[in-house]
Amino acid sequence: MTTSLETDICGTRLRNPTMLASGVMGETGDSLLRVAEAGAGAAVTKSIGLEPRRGYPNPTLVELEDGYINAMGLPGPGIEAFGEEMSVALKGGIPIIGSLFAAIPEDFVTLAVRMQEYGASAIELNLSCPHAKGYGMEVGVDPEAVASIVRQVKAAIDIPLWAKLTPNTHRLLDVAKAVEGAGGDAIVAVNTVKAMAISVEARRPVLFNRTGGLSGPAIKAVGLRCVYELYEAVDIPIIGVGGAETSRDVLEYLMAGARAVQIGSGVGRRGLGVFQAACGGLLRYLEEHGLNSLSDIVGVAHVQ
Amino acid sequence: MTTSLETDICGTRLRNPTMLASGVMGETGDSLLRVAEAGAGAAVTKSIGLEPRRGYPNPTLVELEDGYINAMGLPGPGIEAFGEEMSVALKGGIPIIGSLFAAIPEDFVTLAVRMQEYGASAIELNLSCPHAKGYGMEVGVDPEAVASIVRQVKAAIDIPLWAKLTPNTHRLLDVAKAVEGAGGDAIVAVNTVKAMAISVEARRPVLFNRTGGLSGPAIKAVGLRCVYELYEAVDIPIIGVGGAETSRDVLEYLMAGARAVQIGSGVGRRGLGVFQAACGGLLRYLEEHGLNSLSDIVGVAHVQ
Amino acid sequence: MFSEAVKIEQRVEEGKGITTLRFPMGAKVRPGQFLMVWIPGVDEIPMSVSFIGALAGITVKEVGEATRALSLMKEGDVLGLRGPYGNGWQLPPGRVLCVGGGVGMAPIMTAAEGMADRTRVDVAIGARNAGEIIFEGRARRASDDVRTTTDDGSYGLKGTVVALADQMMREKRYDVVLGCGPEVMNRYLLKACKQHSVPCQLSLERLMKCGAGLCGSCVIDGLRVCADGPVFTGEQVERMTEFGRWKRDDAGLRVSL
Amino acid sequence: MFSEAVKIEQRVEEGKGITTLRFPMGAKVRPGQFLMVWIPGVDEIPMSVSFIGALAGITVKEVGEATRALSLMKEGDVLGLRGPYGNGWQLPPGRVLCVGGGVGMAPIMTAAEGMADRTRVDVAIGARNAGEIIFEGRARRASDDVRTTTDDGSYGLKGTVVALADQMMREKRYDVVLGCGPEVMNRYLLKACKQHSVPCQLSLERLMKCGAGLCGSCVIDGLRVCADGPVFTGEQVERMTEFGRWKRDDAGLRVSL
Ligand SMILES: Cc1cc2nc3c(=O)[nH]c(=O)nc-3n(C[C@H](O)[C@H](O)[C@H](O)COP(=O)(O)OP(=O)(O)OC[C@H]3O[C@@H](n4cnc5c(N)ncnc54)[C@H](O)[C@@H]3O)c2cc1C
Ligand SMILES: Cc1cc2nc3c(=O)[nH]c(=O)nc-3n(C[C@H](O)[C@H](O)[C@H](O)COP(=O)(O)OP(=O)(O)OC[C@H]3O[C@@H](n4cnc5c(N)ncnc54)[C@H](O)[C@@H]3O)c2cc1C
Ligand SMILES: Cc1cc2nc3c(=O)[nH]c(=O)nc-3n(C[C@H](O)[C@H](O)[C@H](O)COP(=O)(O)O)c2cc1C
Ligand SMILES: Cc1cc2nc3c(=O)[nH]c(=O)nc-3n(C[C@H](O)[C@H](O)[C@H](O)COP(=O)(O)O)c2cc1C
Ligand code: FES
Ligand code: FES
Repeated sequence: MTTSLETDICGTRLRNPTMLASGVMGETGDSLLRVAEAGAGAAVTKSIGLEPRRGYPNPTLVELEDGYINAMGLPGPGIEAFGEEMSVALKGGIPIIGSLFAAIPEDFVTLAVRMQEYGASAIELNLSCPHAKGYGMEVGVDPEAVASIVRQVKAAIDIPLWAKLTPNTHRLLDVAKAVEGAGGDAIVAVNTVKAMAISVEARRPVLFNRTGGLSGPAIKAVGLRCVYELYEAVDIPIIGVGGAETSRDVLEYLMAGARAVQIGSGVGRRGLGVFQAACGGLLRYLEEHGLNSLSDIVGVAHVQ
Repeated sequence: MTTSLETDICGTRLRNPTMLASGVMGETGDSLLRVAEAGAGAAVTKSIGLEPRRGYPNPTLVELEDGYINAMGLPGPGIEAFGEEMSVALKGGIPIIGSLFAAIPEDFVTLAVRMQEYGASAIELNLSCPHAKGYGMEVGVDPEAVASIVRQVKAAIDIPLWAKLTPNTHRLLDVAKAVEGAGGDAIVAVNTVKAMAISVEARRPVLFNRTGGLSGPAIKAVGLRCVYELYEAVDIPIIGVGGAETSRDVLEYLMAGARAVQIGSGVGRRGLGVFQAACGGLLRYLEEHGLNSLSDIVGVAHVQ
Repeated sequence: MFSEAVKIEQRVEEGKGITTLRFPMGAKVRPGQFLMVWIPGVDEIPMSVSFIGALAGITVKEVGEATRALSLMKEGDVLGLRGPYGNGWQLPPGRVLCVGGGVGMAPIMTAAEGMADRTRVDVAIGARNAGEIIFEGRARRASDDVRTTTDDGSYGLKGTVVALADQMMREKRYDVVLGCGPEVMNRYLLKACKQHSVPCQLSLERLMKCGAGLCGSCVIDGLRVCADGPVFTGEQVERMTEFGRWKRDDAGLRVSL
Repeated sequence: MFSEAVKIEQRVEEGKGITTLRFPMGAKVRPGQFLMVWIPGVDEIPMSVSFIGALAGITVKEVGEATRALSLMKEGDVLGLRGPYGNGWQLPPGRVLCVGGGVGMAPIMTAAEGMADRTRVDVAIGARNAGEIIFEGRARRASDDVRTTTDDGSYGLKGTVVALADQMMREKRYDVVLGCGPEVMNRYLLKACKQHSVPCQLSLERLMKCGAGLCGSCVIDGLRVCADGPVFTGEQVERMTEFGRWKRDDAGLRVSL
């Protein structure tokens, strides 16, 4: 048997466990195609809503030594126009996961049905964006609200349903259990940590929206903790995200219990080569340790 | 009028706005004395409980490039033995703030009364430690529980009462309002962000307690966000903490709305000179900008 | 990468509606790279670095709200900078023709000044009219053959800068052409270079939000202008189906240029 | 500062219950600094660096659970390291006397080897008995005057290493004495150095949790052994009211030594 990086998230087969995180290069079909060419195992689209949205005016991004703070404000072309992008994206041959945001279950259903028609391999519900009023984490911290969204969307589609959660709550595990109880197929953790930057010279917040979401290496330890705790709380697969850039980071997430790992900020900090570099390191690790597949290491940090 | 770094937190006068954060060098009187000599405006003691506690076995600390993850497990000599340390600490001539942890309001009252007897200038309630079972953040995310603790302690003491809050909840502002409503005199924000580290080679969590609290530069943007939001939510003074090391960091916190800034990890990363260096920078800033006092910059990031 | 706030030390009006702002900057920049420039309270926009060195600079043309606010900034005012971003020019050995249209001279000028040998770099400067010709003096200090052209003939030759470049390629053999200007200029310049079989590099523009290769707002086909560009080779540009035809708006919707 | 996991490449039994573990290590270490050594699943404890260089090493004496587990580790086993922490020795010009008691030879040995001139460094090695004398061969390669002593006279002179050091100070004029060993040895060594008016530096030990200057568990009076030490000057040590008398337990309570 040969070493393989293949992984499976409730029926979605990935050639390797690295995945593009939502919101990074995922707004256009061509970009998603490039991410496929760059070696990612799957790609998640930018979170798409019902209508076109311009997002917030600039500044929408702050660059720190160990990460970014962003408040893009969920810009996007809207579900209608996104069909064209999806048809381009699908040419990449890797699973494309449709990320969605909405304020109420009915809108999530509408969006999910369209995304499925467009050919998405799975739906990722953005229940976790920390900076768009009325969306994301504002619904994602309430287990009942989350259960209701998951239940209704699940009933309307045939493809797997993933829920992306926020670390900005003490109720992470309750929310995850609500997702599982309502029929959700996988948990994605985490979205960004609510944060902000202030300019001493300008004496004001830098971001137009004032607060935003912290991503990158600064939050890796937070994402790892969430994945580790989730692994002991739910039985559905977990996809790790937050500060992963190297094969070592990916291994840490796998050992914490993730079946796959999304990379967002790493694309900006290290370039598109980040996927291939991480996969190369993973292969070497498996070979050096005489392992055939990733399943041998998923969750091993829980065995003592 | 000459430039001054003096600040006032509900009656407690500080020669400058830098303060030692709880848990760092604050377990013994002699160490607190050294912090006073090093130039801090005030020093918070290690969080003290009713009984002596050994804390967790090692590893209790992980060092990252941009911070630490600690799970000390609230070791300490207990309130009885701490009297002797306090009497030494007070020789430093700066306000010593007594930090306390307990599981129920009655125990907080007992501890606070003793701390007041020992000569503490104020009490800081640790409602926010993310890694000690039954203490800290386990009570600190529930506004009612927090209000009840604050109300009972407040009734039992004459010195100001501060509440230190956790960023690991979406209810930060509700908890802060509960503190204010129950008569709390100031808010300290934030304690560490719940996190963990996994060793790929050892295939297990590094910390004995598995999860711990992230501190240092990695969380500065999170602490700033919390202080900024708190400033708009409550009227009582706010003390900022999280990743502050330089005068620029302190200025950011002041502009976000903090009246003073605590430094913890910075003592490990930069040494005890961190207080004097930050104060030097603050003085230069005030002079360069023709300002006489810090009150001219506290909260300015909210004026647009 | 760095993120810093600077005080403007010098403000120079280069031409009609075109202003240079100079400031001390810590970071090292390569010719052709750009900064995300934050005008506190207004906006943050991409600006090519037009002066490299201890007293760095940007040169802004007023076209809308942010560029107007930037143009009106005074000495002592504070700007937020992050970057430098982008790849910058590849300066090969051999003879180089630099072609700048309007404020497109900003990144072109640093390339010309970046050449070790002034006899190996020629410059073609174009603008709509005399008032918009910038950096001619600087160019003459960096090159022995600098020519100018205006659409209305109010200065230098009358005609487009592409026509001028075409003329220069007819006269001399260049190893590479560097171009920056409006997209239509870039498009015709690419065509002219192809006719003369001279490789070219073009600096492109698109709506930029993050500048850091993350948000995807600046893509042309699959390429991010901020991270994969802004300088692209002629071959790359030729393969772009959207070049010269489409751009993306704030919502990521494709709109015609 | 670094944090890394290493594989043990070599295991050497130095004496009875004293084992050296060697491993490749990235970080640069100064003589007298220490590492926090993580034995996965067991504990994390402070260990002086006993070998500096590409194949670094620590030398552990079995005294309890963690040191036993460490002693039993095999080649290929994984250790977590963080550090190096602490100040290390100040090696002045002049003649140096290195005094090591038992496994206290670990940080002493790197100091002796760190001296450029072997004629300027003498070494006094002491232990309870012959089996616990370590690094004598290494010391002879670094110094011309190496003497040994055991409490029971089973090897070298009979007596304490402090008596030996006292004798050597009587014979020669030293510019500094470096000492590391049990606290009672350090205490008497300090006394002897005072009598001979020779400045000394002592490497001290206390219970360490963080190793990084944060938790305060290692303090002697106000000084953190991990961050302000572990090497202190004789004057510093003399001012310590707790030295030789008190230490702090896990809860930070003062208990007698
Ligand atoms: C890599 C890069 C480098 C640049 N360097 C410079 C420079 O050195 N000097 C300079 O003056 N400008 C430069 N620009 C263009 C500059 O960023 C835009 O002019 C500016 O963002 C417009 O902002 P505004 O608010 O003033 O105008 P808006 O109100 O946003 O727009 C005014 C008009 O300009 C058009 N416009 C806006 N942005 C662009 C754009 N990026 N490209 C083409 N048309 C646009 C709009 O469609 C509209 O017609 C650069 C752009 C990029 C991408
Ligand atoms: C800076 C520093 C450098 C050190 N370098 C070395 C070294 O190079 N080689 C080496 O073998 N040891 C060294 N030590 C000591 C070593 O860290 C301890 O022996 C070890 O932590 C004991 O752990 P244990 O679980 O084996 O023993 P425990 O079960 O914790 O204790 C066993 C016995 O040893 C005593 N003890 C524990 N820790 C210490 C201590 N720090 N000082 C004195 N007595 C202690 C206990 O009181 C008990 O009597 C160093 C200590 C410090 C602070
Ligand atoms: C610029 C940017 C835009 C993002 N947009 C989205 C989004 O639209 N939907 C979403 O679920 N997450 C979004 N995220 C969060 C990422 O998907 C990811 O959860 C987070 O950045 C942590 O991963 P990282 O550290 O690898 O970036 C965005 C992140 C960044 C940096
Ligand atoms: C080693 C360590 C121990 C700590 N112990 C306590 C404690 O006992 N009580 C408490 O309220 N906070 C404790 N904290 C949290 C700090 O007081 C502070 O809130 C946090 O570290 C963020 O600030 P910093 O980034 O400046 O360290 C501890 C932090 C560290 C690093
Ligand atoms: S501007 Fe965001 S990717 Fe280019
Ligand atoms: S061991 Fe923590 S301060 Fe020294």
